[in-house]
Amino acid sequence: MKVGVVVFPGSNCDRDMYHVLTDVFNFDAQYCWHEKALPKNIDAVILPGGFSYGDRLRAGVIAAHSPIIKDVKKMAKKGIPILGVCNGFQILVESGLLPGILLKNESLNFMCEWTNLIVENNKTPFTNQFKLHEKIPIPIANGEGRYYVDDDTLKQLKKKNQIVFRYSQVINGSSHRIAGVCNQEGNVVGMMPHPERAVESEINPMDNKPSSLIFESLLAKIGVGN
Amino acid sequence: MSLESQELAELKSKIGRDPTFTELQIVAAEWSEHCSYKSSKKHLKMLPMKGPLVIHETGYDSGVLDVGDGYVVTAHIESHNHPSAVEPYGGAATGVGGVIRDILSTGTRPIAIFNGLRFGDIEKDQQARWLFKNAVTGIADYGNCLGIPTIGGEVEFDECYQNYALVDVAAIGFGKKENLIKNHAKKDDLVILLGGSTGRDGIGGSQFASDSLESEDRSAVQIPDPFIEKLIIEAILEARNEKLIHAMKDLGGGGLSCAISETADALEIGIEMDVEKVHTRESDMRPDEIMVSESQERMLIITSKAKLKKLQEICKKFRIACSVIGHVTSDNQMHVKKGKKTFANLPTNVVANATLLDLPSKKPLYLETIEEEKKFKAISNYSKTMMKLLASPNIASKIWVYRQYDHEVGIRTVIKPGGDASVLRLDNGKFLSAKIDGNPKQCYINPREGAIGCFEEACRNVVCTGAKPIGMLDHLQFGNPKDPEIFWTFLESLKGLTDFVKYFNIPCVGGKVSLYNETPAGSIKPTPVIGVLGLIDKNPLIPQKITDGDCLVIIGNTKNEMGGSEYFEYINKFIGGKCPSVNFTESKKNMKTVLEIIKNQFLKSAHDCSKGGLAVAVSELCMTNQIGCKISLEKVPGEKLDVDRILFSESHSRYLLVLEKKNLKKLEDMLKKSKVSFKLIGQFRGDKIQFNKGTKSIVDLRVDKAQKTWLNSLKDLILHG
Amino acid sequence: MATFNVHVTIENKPGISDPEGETILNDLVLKGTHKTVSKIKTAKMLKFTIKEKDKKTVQSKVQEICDELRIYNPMVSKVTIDVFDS
Amino acid sequence: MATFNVHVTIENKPGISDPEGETILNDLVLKGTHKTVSKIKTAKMLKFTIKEKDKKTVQSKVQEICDELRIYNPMVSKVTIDVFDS
Ligand SMILES: Nc1ncnc2c1ncn2[C@@H]1O[C@H](COP(=O)(O)OP(=O)(O)O)[C@@H](O)[C@H]1O
Ligand SMILES: [Mg+2]
Repeated sequence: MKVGVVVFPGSNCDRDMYHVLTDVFNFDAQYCWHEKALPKNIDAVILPGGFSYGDRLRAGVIAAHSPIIKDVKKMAKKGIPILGVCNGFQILVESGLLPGILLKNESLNFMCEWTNLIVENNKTPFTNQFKLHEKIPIPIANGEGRYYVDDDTLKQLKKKNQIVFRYSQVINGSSHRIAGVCNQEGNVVGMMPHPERAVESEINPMDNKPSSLIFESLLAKIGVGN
Repeated sequence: MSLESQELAELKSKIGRDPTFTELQIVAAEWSEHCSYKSSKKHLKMLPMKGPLVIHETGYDSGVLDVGDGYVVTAHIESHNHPSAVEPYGGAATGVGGVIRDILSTGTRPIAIFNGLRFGDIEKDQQARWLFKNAVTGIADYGNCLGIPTIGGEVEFDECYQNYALVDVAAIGFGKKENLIKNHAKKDDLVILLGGSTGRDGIGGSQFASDSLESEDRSAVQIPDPFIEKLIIEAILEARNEKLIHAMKDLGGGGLSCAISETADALEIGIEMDVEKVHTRESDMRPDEIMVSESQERMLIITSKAKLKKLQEICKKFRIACSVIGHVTSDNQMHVKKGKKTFANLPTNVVANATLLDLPSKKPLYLETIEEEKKFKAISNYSKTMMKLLASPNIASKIWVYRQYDHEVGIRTVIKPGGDASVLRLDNGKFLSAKIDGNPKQCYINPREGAIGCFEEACRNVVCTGAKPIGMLDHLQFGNPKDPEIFWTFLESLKGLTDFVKYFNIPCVGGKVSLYNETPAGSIKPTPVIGVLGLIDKNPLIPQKITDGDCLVIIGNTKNEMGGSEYFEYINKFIGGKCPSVNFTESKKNMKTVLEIIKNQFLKSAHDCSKGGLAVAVSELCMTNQIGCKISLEKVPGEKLDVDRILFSESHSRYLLVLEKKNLKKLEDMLKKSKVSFKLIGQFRGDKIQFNKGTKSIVDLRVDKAQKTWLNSLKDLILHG
Repeated sequence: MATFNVHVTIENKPGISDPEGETILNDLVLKGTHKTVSKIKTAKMLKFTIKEKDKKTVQSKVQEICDELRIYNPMVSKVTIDVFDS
Repeated sequence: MATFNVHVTIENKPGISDPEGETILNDLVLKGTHKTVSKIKTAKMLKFTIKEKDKKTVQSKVQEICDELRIYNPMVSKVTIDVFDS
């Protein structure tokens, strides 16, 4: 089963994501350059973190106009699982695939630290192996990671079960402590924290099992191999 | 820019005619201290640079170490002091960019950044605070955008840096040995400039770095563009994989002048180039301006005609400009034209090799009396003194800094910043540990012992993770070398480092000299900064949580060496006293022993004693583990000393080992066998940091209170003044 | 065709917090000696140089660019476009 | 005393590059359908609300604040201060 890792100019977690997909979870992963079309037979798409276009103007906004986004939108419509991590989340939001916006952290600084997520929706292709409200130790690393939605949209998100992850405590001023959301259909998920940095015990100072479930959920959804 | 009169005379006699204006500018850039090392080069030769793991290649700016299984690690250190002192954000950021390109030019992928930051007294001085804050943001914005983790460093404040800044940046690269660029070129190969456009920014930068900071030269301000640097990295690594690069050099100080002349000289070729082919930012630039511009984010590549098209395609993919600016000739001349007209035509060996100086040196007068101590007021409440130290900017946790740096991108960071050295995993299953350290307070009191101390401290930090030191980087930062007293301190430091390198067989794999670091109030203190790389074959010592009943053992002797200590300088406001000195035999024995013990995998953690002495080192263990401890000061091995000295002496070669009680016997047996000086000095339990002497309580501090102060004081100082 | 300078100012919509402005006000300005400042808001400006036949065209073109390319995010920001003769 | 609005515009000095503006121009605007834009420069704006006796005092006070508190670095940026009645 093929997973596409989209690479924009300035993506910098693409190689990390690729390593985790292939070496840790045995997916058949493939880099997809932003100017090319997505392969037709792709089973899932991941937009990794980084600084596409140097985060200029606003994180994610320039990449959201990349040619490949048209294909990503088509795939989204078809119900194919799509995950945006960090800058990938910012791009999904700026391209209108997910609601809300990511603003500068309240501290005004880049924040690289470990935190805990709480799973709020375990029905998505990336969370189906979690128990509801399960805790995930995971690192964040972002400067524009404060998720914002207005009150009406927040109500909608709650109603439609679109909040996927929340921080266990206030860290950057996000609306409702939101760390990740999905579209109404649930197949497009965006999250600020970096699961690819947390699945290997060697570099995870807490517990790598919960983060692994994000990838195992995808495995459960699309299967491995041919 | 200009040459001194005897240099001009020399140039004339070497080329047998008057130089043109453009030639003068080219030579002035290349013969600047920054590019030519004219004051230091003669002496730098004393530092041994060979070793079983060191790989030497023509034309490299970085050191290369063989880490086995076909892999290499590259490393380099640089500073960007002058630019950072006037524009801390851009100066620090472009400093990162520069050292990264040094790593890249060997053909390895940069995998880690270190930064050493020094400013004036941020408690009093708003300017210092501004410099510090913006330098940190500059490094963060640049490194984070590149996706190269900044995994460690150090921060220090001292009045000698008032209105000034030392921003040191080191970088590490990793790659396959077979992918190293073997610099070579032959006649008619193409010379290509790749990356950002050439502009007027940064004109005169290297000269600027070689002058004292009076003439705030505006043109030396450089605007960082990490995005283009990131694209350059990816493009170059792709070109490397396709074997499209015959020779490569990054553009740094001195711009094209240096890159062209040094490359040609190293490869024993000539280069003919046309400034009209250089992609410029402004349309009306003169040939000399193009030649000496220090615009950032540019690389020089030599390749064959046949490979050009492929290289251009890669550049196009990554949307970076790539201009063929000239070609290789066989006449060993650097020939600069504009269209058909010649503006400079010089022998490359003349340009690239300034006449080296042999500057006079003389022991500074102040050193005669510096070791004399003053009588201090007795401390009535040590707990209070401890709190004050934990809050002091030099000792307080640097989490406010390293939290702003993405230190995990690349998913190699096994031990993250916050402890001693940081550790990266490598693709061959081994681990690389690294740390940089400096100590100008000690180097001021004794430039030789001080420099050795920095070296040993960096080794200790690396050893605490279980790594054997395999290479060092030195960065020698001093004031005006023409002052014989300053030059003497430079030589002393260098000699000290050389001794250490020889005794410990840790080769110097790279370095940098930065002179003319002068503030309006005079020269900075001698500030060598030493980086040490260590290799771990199997298991790094990842600190485990300390729990109730765990034992604390100290290795090494505590001596009456208080000179340059935070206790003297911060608490007692006194500069002087005896500088801690490293006993080489003891140091080697302790290092070896600690490494052996770590291999046996029963330690919970190891931590070195440095700034703030035993008291601070123990507190750090308590605070990061949120557990109390009870220490008996009378058990601490070493000279018989007053309690303040036992607590705060910064003697070297000391390690704190934490282990479960059940392993104590095993440890003691090993330590006895290796004949190191050691003692069980206490146990962890409860929620207080307690130092006792006999039955008398000396320090009694709540861990949570101490931790809060230690973690937050730097941030509070920056944010709220 | 004439050349025009356009200032595009992007700022938060009312009601959206501006931590940066607040920080500059509270941690810098009010800590100093200048107590007469009561508010600071940050904004981002893009200065365009554009060739079009007249001001009106410029205004509508630039508005189009801002909307289409999401130069500002309408959820939190608003944009003001001022056109000047060059 | 009256209340004034002040726009403080901070931008890179002429001749100093502006990578952000270039990226917005080349990778966003010119990739779209709008080819008449020839340049984009970014700037930062701070909008002050301040109470002083007259425009002139406002002008000099705000200049003082910007210099003293290093709101901008004169090495790289220049600052323009426009005062408006509130
Ligand atoms: N400027 C910095 N950038 C990144 N990490 C830093 C910086 N300063 C300090 N650190 C980290 O904080 C920890 C403590 O630093 P330091 O006090 O210099 O350690 P030591 O005393 O062991 O040399 C180390 O892990 C170090 O890498
Ligand atoms: Mg240490």
